Amino acid sequence: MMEKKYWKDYQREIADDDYFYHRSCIRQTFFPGSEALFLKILKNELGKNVTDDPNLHTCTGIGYHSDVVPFDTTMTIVARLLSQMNKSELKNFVPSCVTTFGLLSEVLDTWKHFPEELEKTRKFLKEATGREFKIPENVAHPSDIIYKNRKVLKGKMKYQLVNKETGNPLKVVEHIGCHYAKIFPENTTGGAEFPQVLAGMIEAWEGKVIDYPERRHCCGFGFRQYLIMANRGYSVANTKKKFESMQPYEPDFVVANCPGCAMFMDRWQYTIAEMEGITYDKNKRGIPVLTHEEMTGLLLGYNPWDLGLQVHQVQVEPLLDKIGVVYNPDDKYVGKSGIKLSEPQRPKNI
Amino acid sequence: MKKKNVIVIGGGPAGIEIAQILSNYSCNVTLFEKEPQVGGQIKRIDKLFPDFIVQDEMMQKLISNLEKTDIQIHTDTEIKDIEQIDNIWHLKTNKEEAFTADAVVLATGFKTFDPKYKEELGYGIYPGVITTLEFEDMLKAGKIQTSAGEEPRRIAFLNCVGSRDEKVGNHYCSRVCCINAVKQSIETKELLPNAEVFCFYMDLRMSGQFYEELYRKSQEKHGVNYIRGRISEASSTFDHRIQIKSEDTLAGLPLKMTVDLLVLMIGVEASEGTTNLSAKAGILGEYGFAKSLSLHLKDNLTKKEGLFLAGACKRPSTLREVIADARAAAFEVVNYLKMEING
Amino acid sequence: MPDYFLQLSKDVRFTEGLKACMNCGICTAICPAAEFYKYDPRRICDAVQSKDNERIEQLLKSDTIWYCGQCMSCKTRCPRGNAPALIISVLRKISQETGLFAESEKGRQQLAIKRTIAENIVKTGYCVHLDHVNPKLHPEQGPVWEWYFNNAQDVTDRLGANYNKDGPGALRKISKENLDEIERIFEVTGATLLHKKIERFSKLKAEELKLSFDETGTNNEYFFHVYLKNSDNHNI
Amino acid sequence: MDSWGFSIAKTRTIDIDSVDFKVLARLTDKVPSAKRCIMCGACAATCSAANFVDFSFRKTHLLFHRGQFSNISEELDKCMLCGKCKLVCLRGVNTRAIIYNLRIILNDMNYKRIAL
Repeated sequence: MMEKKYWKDYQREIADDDYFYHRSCIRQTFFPGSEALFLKILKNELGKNVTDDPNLHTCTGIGYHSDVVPFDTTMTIVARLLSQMNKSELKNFVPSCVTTFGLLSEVLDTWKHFPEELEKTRKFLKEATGREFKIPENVAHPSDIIYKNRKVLKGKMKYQLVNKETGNPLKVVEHIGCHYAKIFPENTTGGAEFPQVLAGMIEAWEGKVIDYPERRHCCGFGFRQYLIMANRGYSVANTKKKFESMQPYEPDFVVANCPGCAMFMDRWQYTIAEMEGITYDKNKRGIPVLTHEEMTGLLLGYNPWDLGLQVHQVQVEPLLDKIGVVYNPDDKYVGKSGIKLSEPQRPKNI
Repeated sequence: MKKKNVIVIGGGPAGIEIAQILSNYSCNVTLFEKEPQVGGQIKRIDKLFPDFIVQDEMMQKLISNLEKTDIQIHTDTEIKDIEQIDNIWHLKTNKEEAFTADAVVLATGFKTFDPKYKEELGYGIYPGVITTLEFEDMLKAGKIQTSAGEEPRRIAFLNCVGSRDEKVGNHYCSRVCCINAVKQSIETKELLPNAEVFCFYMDLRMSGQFYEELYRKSQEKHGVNYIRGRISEASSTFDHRIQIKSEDTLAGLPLKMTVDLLVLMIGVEASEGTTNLSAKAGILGEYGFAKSLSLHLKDNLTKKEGLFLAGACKRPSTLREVIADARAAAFEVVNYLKMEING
Repeated sequence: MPDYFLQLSKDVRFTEGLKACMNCGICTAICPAAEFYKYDPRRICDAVQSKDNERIEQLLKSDTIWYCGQCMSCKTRCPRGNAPALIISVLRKISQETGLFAESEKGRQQLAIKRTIAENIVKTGYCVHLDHVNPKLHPEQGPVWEWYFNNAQDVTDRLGANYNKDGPGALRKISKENLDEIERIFEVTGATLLHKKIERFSKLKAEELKLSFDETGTNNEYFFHVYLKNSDNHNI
Repeated sequence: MDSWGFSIAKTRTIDIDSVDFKVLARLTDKVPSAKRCIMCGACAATCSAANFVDFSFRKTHLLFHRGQFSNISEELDKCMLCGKCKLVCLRGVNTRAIIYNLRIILNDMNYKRIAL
């Protein structure tokens, strides 16, 4: 007989220290500040040991889910990443990307249930690179680690998810990312339906989680449905469906676990506004979308322009003002060189 | 000849019926019921399918038969342990009392599936999502209303909650839900003629006598809508109604709607007593139910001599089947103990 | 006609993804693709488990199998533990191996994905990298992206990246040794062969459609055709 | 739209909240047996027209019950009113009368028919 469990009480094991970090194609590209911040939090705020190995590369997830990378290839590429981790003698794999997290879960599950696939992968990797590899002891997403340390971090925070003017908790939409929880709910905190990983952070930091009807719906990335221009109508339509559903609750911002979701929910608001003149907040400025690292970093008091909030299309200043974050508007479009760059064009409708 | 001792565990319809029959024979019958009163879970039901007989009246007849006998009834008493030593059954209660018997009848019945395990359906999270039993309570009270005390405009019944579902470990069909949903949808329309009623199903298993006719009546007379599709998720809307999504599999299109009440037709599982005592006696079958010796010819017997099964401890069953099964089990016990009818 | 069902069955994802479907539609109910495309994962399962070779061939040739967005929402809910999205992955694999992908508008798009994502992986070690997201091909990325793209070095430096340089960090240059290993893995595990097939069948289709086809790159009629064409008959 | 290269996709989902069930009542008032239909498809299986064209009376009838009126008129034009479906119906549904009345109802609602 199968053991039944209430998912809401379900806690997975999250390694406590000695992490091996794997970067995400999408997070590096669109939110490089978030990855830098996560490593800073681990090292400086939490005193953890983490390795950022230059000899890593993509997990092939986007290629795999858009069907130009065979499963055998993906399994072998994942095996190479693990083999690189073995070199540093670490056992806790921490992939920045939610699709890498899901893919790794899928590969490990396949190896567990089909040992012949594991043997085949070992053979492939040996033949191609001469390498061998061991299965990781723990796989945790960065958000899992932040969730686990949410109370410690709260003690270090300068701000809370509270409206400075009214004293009311900020209303937050959390978006977990399909590949975090939907493939293997048992690898998550709280399962697939009401995952606790972001909700737990928001609540610990005094915010209020919005439970809206399309909460679990996909952002619409859909891999090939975005990669090909002709297909993007699918991708944007799914984000639109989510925003229509959350609109009556008047969320102050959206926080996303997955880098792709964060980017799409930001960009598609711009596209919808420019195509149809529709925005989803009262002031017609859009609903800011943060990565989970950006949310954590803001509350810890990091400079929003060092976190990379200036590379969001939906402008974040209204949110910063609500939280009471002190920031310098003149610093926003300044690069490392210290020179103020010319400002981006303003969209018509958002 | 010394009178035989027979113990019946469980005071639901099966236990009541078999105890009453056996009391007519040359034996001492002892009945154990863990609740303060006998009657079992059927007591919560208002009217019975398919003929809308009032449950209370029907059960009163069974119980009054029981009261005419000299059966020793131990309520508030749960059997915790069961063991057979040299053809004698030794039982221990939650009160640490010990009993012995020549024959034991397991009539420990079922429990209903806890829908909190299906988080996506929102039970225990959104007040608009209720179980068929909670809906039955409203029918009994003669008033269907939302948690806000309003009259619902639209109600949906969802079949197969906790049944036919690998995700909760129950592969089997619970047998009673389809027809119960038909019954409750008719009663809904009788109380609220203007309400829209939708019934979601995968297969409508109208296998009992008059079931199909009742289904037809629900469509023809009451305008109940049937949608073939399993609801994938329920969520709360901004105005605290319930949004549900399914596929209309006969149209081949996704379908959604907002309802005031979503009634979950929760399935049937083995009760804890059934699973616990079956395991201790060594007759545990699949899904925690008790296993009979043979489905067709020895369905009241077990591989343990002197241990008999009656009713829903074996599998999901209708009330009609449970009572018939209890009578059949009585016959087996009489045969086994070679008893004679009281003069 | 090849035995497609046999070919499908050889992939572990197929055996994982399809046990026995009872056509309840719980997958379609929440499928993002079913809402916006004429797509129904339940019917995919039904067609495949019928083992009807002709029905399966029809699927392999059709737009249908290319509508799935691989979000995996179907796997979470299925009461029989199936994963239609995994079945789709295997159908797409067979469609590409047999060349049938080139028979549908959505299937033909695989060439564009091969020429972008797959080549990105081998050449740069990234599926997607800042340099790949050209604002001209991505108007939906908006003006801030254009600003970021044009000032990539200065902005990424501020955000703590190591843009196109050696050593660790975000957006770093992946070393030749690492790229060589990726390439060898692609050769040994069949990715390179798959890419050759995608190219070969696409070239044949380009000839049939009388569109110019360059052996490489993204600046030719056929590439633009598959990247841009939307016949708008995918909804009803 | 041209500069984007795509337009926002439209939903296909049947939204029961936006269905006007009075239209269905108009049918069932005229043809009460329509309520009895269990969408078994015996009608579509025996349909003479379906031998030649892509037509399912079951599906068309179902979509009407679900308030999805947009393509029904065109579909119904495929029917030759031969009445075989009525003969085979296990629930005694007057399918022929349904088709006849659907045409009137949809015409009243200005759902255009393609001229034969």
